[in-house]
Amino acid sequence: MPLTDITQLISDDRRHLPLGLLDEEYRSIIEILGRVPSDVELAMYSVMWSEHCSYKSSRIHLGRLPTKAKHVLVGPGENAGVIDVGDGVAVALRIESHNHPSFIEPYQGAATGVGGILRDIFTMGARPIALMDPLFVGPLEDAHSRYLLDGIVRGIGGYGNSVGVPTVGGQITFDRSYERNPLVNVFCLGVLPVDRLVLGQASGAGNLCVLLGSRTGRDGIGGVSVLASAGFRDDEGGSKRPSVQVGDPYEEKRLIEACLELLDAKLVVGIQDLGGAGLACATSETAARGGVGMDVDVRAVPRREPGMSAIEVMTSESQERMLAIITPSAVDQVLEVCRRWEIEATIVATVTGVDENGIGHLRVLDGPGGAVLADVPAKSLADDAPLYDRPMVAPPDLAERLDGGLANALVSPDYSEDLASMLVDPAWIYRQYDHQLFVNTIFAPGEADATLLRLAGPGIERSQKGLAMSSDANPAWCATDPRRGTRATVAESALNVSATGATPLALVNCLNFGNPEHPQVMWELSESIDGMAEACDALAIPVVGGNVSFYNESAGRDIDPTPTVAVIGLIDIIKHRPPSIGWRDGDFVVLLGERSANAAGSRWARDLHGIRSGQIDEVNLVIHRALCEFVSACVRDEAALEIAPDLVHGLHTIGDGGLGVALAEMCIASGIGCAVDQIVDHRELFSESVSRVLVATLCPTELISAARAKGLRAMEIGTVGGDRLIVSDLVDLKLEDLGARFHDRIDEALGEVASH
Amino acid sequence: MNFDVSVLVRGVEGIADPEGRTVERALGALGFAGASSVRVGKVINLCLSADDTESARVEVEEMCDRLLANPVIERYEITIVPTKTS
Amino acid sequence: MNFDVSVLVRGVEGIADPEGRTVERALGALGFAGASSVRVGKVINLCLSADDTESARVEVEEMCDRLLANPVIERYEITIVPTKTS
Amino acid sequence: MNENIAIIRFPGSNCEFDVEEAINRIGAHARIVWHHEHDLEGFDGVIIPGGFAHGDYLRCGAIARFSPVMEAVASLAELGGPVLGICNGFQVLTEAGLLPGALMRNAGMRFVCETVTVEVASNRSALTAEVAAGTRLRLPVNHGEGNYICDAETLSEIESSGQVVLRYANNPNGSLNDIAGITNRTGNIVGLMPHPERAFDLVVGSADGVPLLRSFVHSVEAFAKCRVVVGQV
Ligand SMILES: Nc1ncnc2c1ncn2[C@@H]1O[C@H](COP(=O)(O)OP(=O)(O)O)[C@@H](O)[C@H]1O
Ligand SMILES: [Mg+2]
Repeated sequence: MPLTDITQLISDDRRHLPLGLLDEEYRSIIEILGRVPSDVELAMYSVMWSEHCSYKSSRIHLGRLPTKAKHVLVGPGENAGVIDVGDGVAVALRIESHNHPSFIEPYQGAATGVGGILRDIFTMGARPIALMDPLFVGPLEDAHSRYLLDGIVRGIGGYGNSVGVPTVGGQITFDRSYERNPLVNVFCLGVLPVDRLVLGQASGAGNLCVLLGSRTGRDGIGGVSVLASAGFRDDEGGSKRPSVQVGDPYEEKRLIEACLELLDAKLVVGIQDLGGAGLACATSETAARGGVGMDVDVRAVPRREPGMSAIEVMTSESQERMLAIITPSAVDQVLEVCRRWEIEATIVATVTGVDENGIGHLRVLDGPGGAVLADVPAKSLADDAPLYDRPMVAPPDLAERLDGGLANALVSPDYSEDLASMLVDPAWIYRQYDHQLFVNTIFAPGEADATLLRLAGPGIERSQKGLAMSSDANPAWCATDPRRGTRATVAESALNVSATGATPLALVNCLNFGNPEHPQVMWELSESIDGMAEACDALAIPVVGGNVSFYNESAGRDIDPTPTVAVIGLIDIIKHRPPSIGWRDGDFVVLLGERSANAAGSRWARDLHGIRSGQIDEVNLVIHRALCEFVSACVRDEAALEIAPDLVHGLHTIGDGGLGVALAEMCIASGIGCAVDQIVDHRELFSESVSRVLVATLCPTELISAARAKGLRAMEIGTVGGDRLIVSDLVDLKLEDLGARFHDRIDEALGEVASH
Repeated sequence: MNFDVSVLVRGVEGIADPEGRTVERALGALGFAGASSVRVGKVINLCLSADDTESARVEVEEMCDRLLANPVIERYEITIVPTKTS
Repeated sequence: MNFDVSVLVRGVEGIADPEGRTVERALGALGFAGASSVRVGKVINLCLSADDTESARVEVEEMCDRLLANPVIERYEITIVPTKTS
Repeated sequence: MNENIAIIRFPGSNCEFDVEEAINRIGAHARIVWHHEHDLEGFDGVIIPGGFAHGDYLRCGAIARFSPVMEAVASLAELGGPVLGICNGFQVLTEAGLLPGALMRNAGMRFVCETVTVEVASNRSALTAEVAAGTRLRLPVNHGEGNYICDAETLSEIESSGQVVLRYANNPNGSLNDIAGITNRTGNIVGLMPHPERAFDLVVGSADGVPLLRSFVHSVEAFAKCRVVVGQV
């Protein structure tokens, strides 16, 4: 078609606009097809080329992250990253956001977030054994934020508990930034025998695609794009299309069991979950990855409601569905497994070969041999979305933002009260989650700096190995300097994992940002990715997966940049419970790592005194790595040796809330106070510089000289005992009061039921 | 005046009802083959003291909007009768 | 014939109703001081094909006794109307 | 290896593997049995594990009790075979009428997962036979509907005949008389909300479930022996 004709055509044909496609994008579609797309084709492009599915604004930046290591079996790009943990066992991990749905309906939004991430994991052949849920909501003083938190936590528990996957950790951040845009990130980890690993890939012309699970309804149509009802012919639309998806953990549980059984029996060639963009996505992605085509019979798809159009069926985001590619000879056996698990299974598509140009076509047919509603190169949907190098610009007031002068000049009349008011016990959250299932949980939430699980699971040979995992984010650090803040976030997460004796193995990230059309947001993203890349490189932690969530804004304000990371690590031998947060009477308190007297960027300066400017200390990644290795080695010895060396009785990393909060948490965990006398001033008490660990020991001299031998700073700062937390000249608090302030904070705010 | 209030809360049309579907399958398995379109909702009964039926209704509607029902995915139906005094 | 069936399932009098009590407290906290004796139950709606209303009722009673209600803690109430054909 | 303890698996069960591991660790042998099985030939004891059988839809345990295997469970119990229901399994046993009472939503209306202290209230049951009354144990609980309830008559009956086998030191769910576990009149059917199988080793926080499970295993062995003897006569 001549260029001028295309231009004319685009300006005449307005169908693409309500679907959220730009003129240039529509032009690309016409060029790919060499003709005007049908309605079904256009709808499929609009969902597949949406930001959510195509990463069109972030892809060029994500390429800078390090992704390789010997033990990485599958890196970014598949449904989940997969890491070899030895002895024929692998783990699959992934993190995803479900932010916008959780604002609209917190219970179902969070619940379906859990459902979605689980499917990403078991689609790789892994049995999900752990979830973590980093959450970000407005302040507890805000009634709507309380309602959202209540619904989100009930939703995660409601789905996770029932589906039978424990939620073993997470984190909670309260900040104004999230008042009208809560963030719900969900991490999942699964275990698998390496030889059960499968990819979301179709192959073999003549093979069949079986749709497993729930019936297709009008759920979340166009959830991934701004598909408005005006794009449809039947215009009474709107009310018929509830965009809220309802999760069914019972269906998902049976789906997990059925899929793992199919994979164990080697009955499937490839398998893929249905998530954003529904069938359009699952069919085009599996075909594109396998370099084949596919004929989809849209009439064959079992429906929950009458009168659904082909567009609705292809783009519906109904939950709890999987697409399995099988050979024709396996049909009977597959249907038998599904029947036993009461899973509906229907053949909806056939794998086809390539055309004379080597191109595999995704065709949507109205019944077998029926009208062709769509016929597009499968790869063009999955891989040919436009890539944008969006404009970036640093905030004009960057210099002011970075200036820590104000924060470091702050003084307060009562540091004891300041410290007490910063204590928050997230137990209110994790008490509502099954965090013990599979009896793997060695360190439950709240017990240590990272969660520690036995590396085991149904069908996995038991071993003495342990898996540590920590999810971390600190938007306040990133708000002023996204690069430095993200470096510190990664560093903190790696140190948390090391503090359980594990060696960090891999990282996944969830990048929650504002509107990518705002140049400042793109700058934040780019800086954040650079910071993550630097830290991961220096700490030798590959990035094996991630997720980008844009358009997090409320009332026109972008949220603070919120890169969430989850680091996992491995510990080889666990004979005893390793030391964790807490100490024993008579211990000495040793501060390992760099001293810092910088209150800038701290929660103390920000939440208590309203100063948001200033940045935390830059992490020296070489020293940080040495610290991680040293701490990990000490704890590992305590866990593994027949007679533990008894060098470390307890430990706690210092991060959010600083040394003060870390000391308080050690006191509360053990029910024993301490007296610390080497803290220079309140700035050192509240500094959030991350390369520091508190260690409780009976042999401070030995510990300190061992640390120094590794080039680390270390000093004794106090002793353990009594029923008060005392920091000379700064803090004097009764343990009882500390405990009450810590435990009651969320409980009192939330009560029993929150209203809208 | 005292009123007996009953509020029926049900999922909006078209939204998935996993509980209803599971009950439907269970009824089928028990041999009740004629049952279909099973949906499960909530019923809330309460006593309310109010000036008159009209103001009772206004108050109950507000209760529903704020607490008893989730407007995003549920619809409610209110019945109000004066309490019989015996 | 087709029937629209509605079954109300409620806790027996005298047995604690934790959900009702919690809702009552929440209503109080929201300022609905006039609400009391709040009880929360279930409503199950279904379509049933049966020969006539009487046999429909017999069948639904059996459903309730066997599955829909737990006699130890619950009572049920059945409403059956012929489905309107439009 | 004589796998004579059946662990019943319903769609939605999720603690079956944990129970299997805990039983294996104390040297006994259990096998997971699908709920569609009609007979329990060769089994001398049954454990109904925790989880969300049939999604816990309608009422916990309401649908599960109709599974074909439940008739076989009832028959075995009738003969005196030890039957243990843990958490969701307890709910199934009450719905099936094998144990009195019912389990309602937790008083606080929230799911609770934590490790709590319970006290053995009676050792007249398969689960507690070898643990002295008054013994305190640390056991995990994990449920949204563990609030035990029954009518006044039943309560006084189970209290006076030593059928209350475990009581919470700090009630997490509002159950009557702090009841955490009960047994039937003959002591062979036991239901409890706490999870003894989650407390099998100090590495995972507690080993206090071991004496309970061992006691249950021994009851199964005793029943098996007496079955053989009776069979021979
Ligand atoms: N949303 C949540 N879900 C589950 N566990 C949580 C959640 N938030 C916090 N936790 C748990 O509570 C404990 C304390 O959290 P946090 O204060 O963030 O720890 P730290 O600052 O030491 O990283 C951790 O074990 C964490 O996993
Ligand atoms: Mg944290």
